[in-house]
Amino acid sequence: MLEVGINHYLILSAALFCIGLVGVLLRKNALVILMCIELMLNGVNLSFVAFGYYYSNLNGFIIVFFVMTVAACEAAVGLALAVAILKRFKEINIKNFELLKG
Amino acid sequence: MMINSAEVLFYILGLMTLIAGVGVVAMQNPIYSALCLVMTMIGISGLFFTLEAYFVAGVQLIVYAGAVTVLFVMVVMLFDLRKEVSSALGGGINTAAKAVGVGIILGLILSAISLSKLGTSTMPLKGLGASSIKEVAVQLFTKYIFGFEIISVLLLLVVVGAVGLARSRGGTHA
Amino acid sequence: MAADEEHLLVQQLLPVLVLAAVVFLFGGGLLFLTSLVGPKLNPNDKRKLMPYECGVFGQETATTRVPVKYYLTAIIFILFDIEVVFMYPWALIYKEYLSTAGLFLLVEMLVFMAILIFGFIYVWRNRGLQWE
Amino acid sequence: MGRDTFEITVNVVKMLVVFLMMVQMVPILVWLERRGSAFIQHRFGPNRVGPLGLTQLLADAVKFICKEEFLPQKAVALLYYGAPVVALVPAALALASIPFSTPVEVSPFEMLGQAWGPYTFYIQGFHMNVGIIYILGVSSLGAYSLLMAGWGSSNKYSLMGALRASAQMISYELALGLAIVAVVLLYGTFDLAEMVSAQKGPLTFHMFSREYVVSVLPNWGIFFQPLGFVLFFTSVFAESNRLPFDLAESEGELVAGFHTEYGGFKMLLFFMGEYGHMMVSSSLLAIFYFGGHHIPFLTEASVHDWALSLAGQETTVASIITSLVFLASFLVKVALFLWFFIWVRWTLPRFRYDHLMDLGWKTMLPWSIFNIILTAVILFLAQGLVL
Repeated sequence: MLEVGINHYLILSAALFCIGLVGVLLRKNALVILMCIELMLNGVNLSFVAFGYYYSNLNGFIIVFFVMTVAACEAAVGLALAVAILKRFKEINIKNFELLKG
Repeated sequence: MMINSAEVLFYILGLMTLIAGVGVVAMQNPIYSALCLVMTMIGISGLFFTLEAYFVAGVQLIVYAGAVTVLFVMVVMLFDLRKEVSSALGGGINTAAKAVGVGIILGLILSAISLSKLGTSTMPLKGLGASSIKEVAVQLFTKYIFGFEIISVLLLLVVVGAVGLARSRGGTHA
Repeated sequence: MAADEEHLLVQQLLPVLVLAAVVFLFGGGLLFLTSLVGPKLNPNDKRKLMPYECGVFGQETATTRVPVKYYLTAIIFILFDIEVVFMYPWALIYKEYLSTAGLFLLVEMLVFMAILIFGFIYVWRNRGLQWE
Repeated sequence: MGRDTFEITVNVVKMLVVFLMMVQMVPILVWLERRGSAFIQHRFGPNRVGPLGLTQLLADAVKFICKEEFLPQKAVALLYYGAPVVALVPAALALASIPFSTPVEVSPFEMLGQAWGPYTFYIQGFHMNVGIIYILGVSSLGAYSLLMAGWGSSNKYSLMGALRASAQMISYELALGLAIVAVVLLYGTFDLAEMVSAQKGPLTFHMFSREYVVSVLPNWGIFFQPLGFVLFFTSVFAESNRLPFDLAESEGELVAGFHTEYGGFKMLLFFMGEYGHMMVSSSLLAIFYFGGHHIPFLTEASVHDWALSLAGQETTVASIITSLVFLASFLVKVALFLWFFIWVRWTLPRFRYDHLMDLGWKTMLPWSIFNIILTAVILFLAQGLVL
């Protein structure tokens, strides 16, 4: 079996990030796009923690808390926006976000 | 144990995380996307655990799996979204171009990883151990004190914004 | 990875995964087995298969118009949950550093809390916490 | 999970025993609940099948197993069948990390022509150094089974029940988390076993660098956190969705809440999850506020000495006896709390939904923040007042 090192974690994190990116670019549902952004942020968090562990540097662990907080705030505001859009247009396609004035 | 169990754990959790991550993007129904997202969060929490970030793993479960994703699932369930399956994916040449672009980014990241000298590091320089939790806390409240305090301001702003948005026109029912 | 560390890690994480697998197998297996024992359902029994509606035939689907208050509750919960999460590491080290940096830690957390209590009062005053 | 075959086997068996204990407690608790409610309401309760109606449990089990398998027409099969299984997971995973008693020390011995040991076995499913964070994280997954059940059965009563239940759960999770912050402040650790060992001996506290000992009281957390205890106790009631907080299944409004469409064995799995949750809550109450496995006025050393004299100086046997004594003490405490759960359920009427949410957000939340500030300030003023 292959010995697991920092590379394995980094590749996994890059894969998660790119899966999230594909979702953000291709999906039309605003809610799913928000989910994919969470996925990207999680991929980044994984690489932070992996660097922190393999280089014995706790900054990598601490930055994750801040990323998590910002991600949670983004989800809260994003969902509030999505629901406002939903109320207005009765569907949640990303195209509805193109209007500058409601 | 005969086999190195830490590696088995990495492969099991990594596979689970990846499959669930693909599920988030590929599932047509947003409800399944949200449930796949829960699996991803749990898998990543397990991966944090294998990296000895015990407290981070716990927080990942509490904040992401226990709060953020519950909100996603709740919103998807509140507003019946089954009917808009047709608009799930865009189509045509645009889609292909985007996919190729993401492929190029992934290739760049992967080649950067393999070209760098990181590959030699399969062992932490020195073990962080279980005492790392207290060390993390001490650094968070001394070195990162500004970030910590500014987080409360961010949360305050988001509370104001979310309440304002949710209470805007359209009444109390959606 | 050193033998001791790996021991610690495996002591903690592997049993969790094993137990989770056991629980899933237990629940799923018993559900499957009991489905073999009981009487079989008549698939044409429309009255039994429809969503429960006090005995009359249902007319609308499950999700119609639902109050916004539930998801507003969830949003406010997330924000205060993060506040609570930041308090855990503080509580963990507070006693240990009480004699050296007690006042610093106390004031730091009081400032953090004060800003969030301000947000809490805002939500309260703006009827964000109204359930009727 | 262990260094050799013996240790791995014991650890796996231990874990399975804790899980099966949770599953097995359900019929006993159901019997207790029915007899208890009958006692409170001057009825007889189940008394036909077996002595005191005890074998009613077996009859119920057979009934549950023989029910017709049923999938409502519009239900989503994966979510509908998945929800009861998922309901078991948080309670089972949390219960396995609860320390029940003192560890068993096994001195080296020979078996099958091989030398084994020495070993130390903790009387818990597995040991977690971030125990309380882990339990909080795992229990926060509880909302999914409700939401899956509510949405999966495509019934508006189920969905409304699930939304109410999960909104209620997350509301009280805040007060619960803040009560636990105060507990962590008090003990300065996330490890449940360390919390228990901090509560041994008579009530001891430091004030203004003098030590005071109150020898008539045990050194339990309740004396340092009375307000925290009340807040925690109320929150776990609300978290377990039982009367007086069972708005999720208030019969007059929502038929039966999120499990309206469930019957037979699937229903039983939900019950297992609910009673498992009660067991976890009761254990946490005992560990945080009532000294875990400690018996007032008895030290671990004295019990061990007594066990040694009983076992004829066999240290392994003595260790097992000691562990069993303290296990009994812990289980008595848990049983008292479980009885309290049942007692309250059949005594108090149900809240109205807005009263319930107001209690959670406008009463419990400010009080728990006040509790934390109070604890921190007292700790600071007395410079290590407690323990």
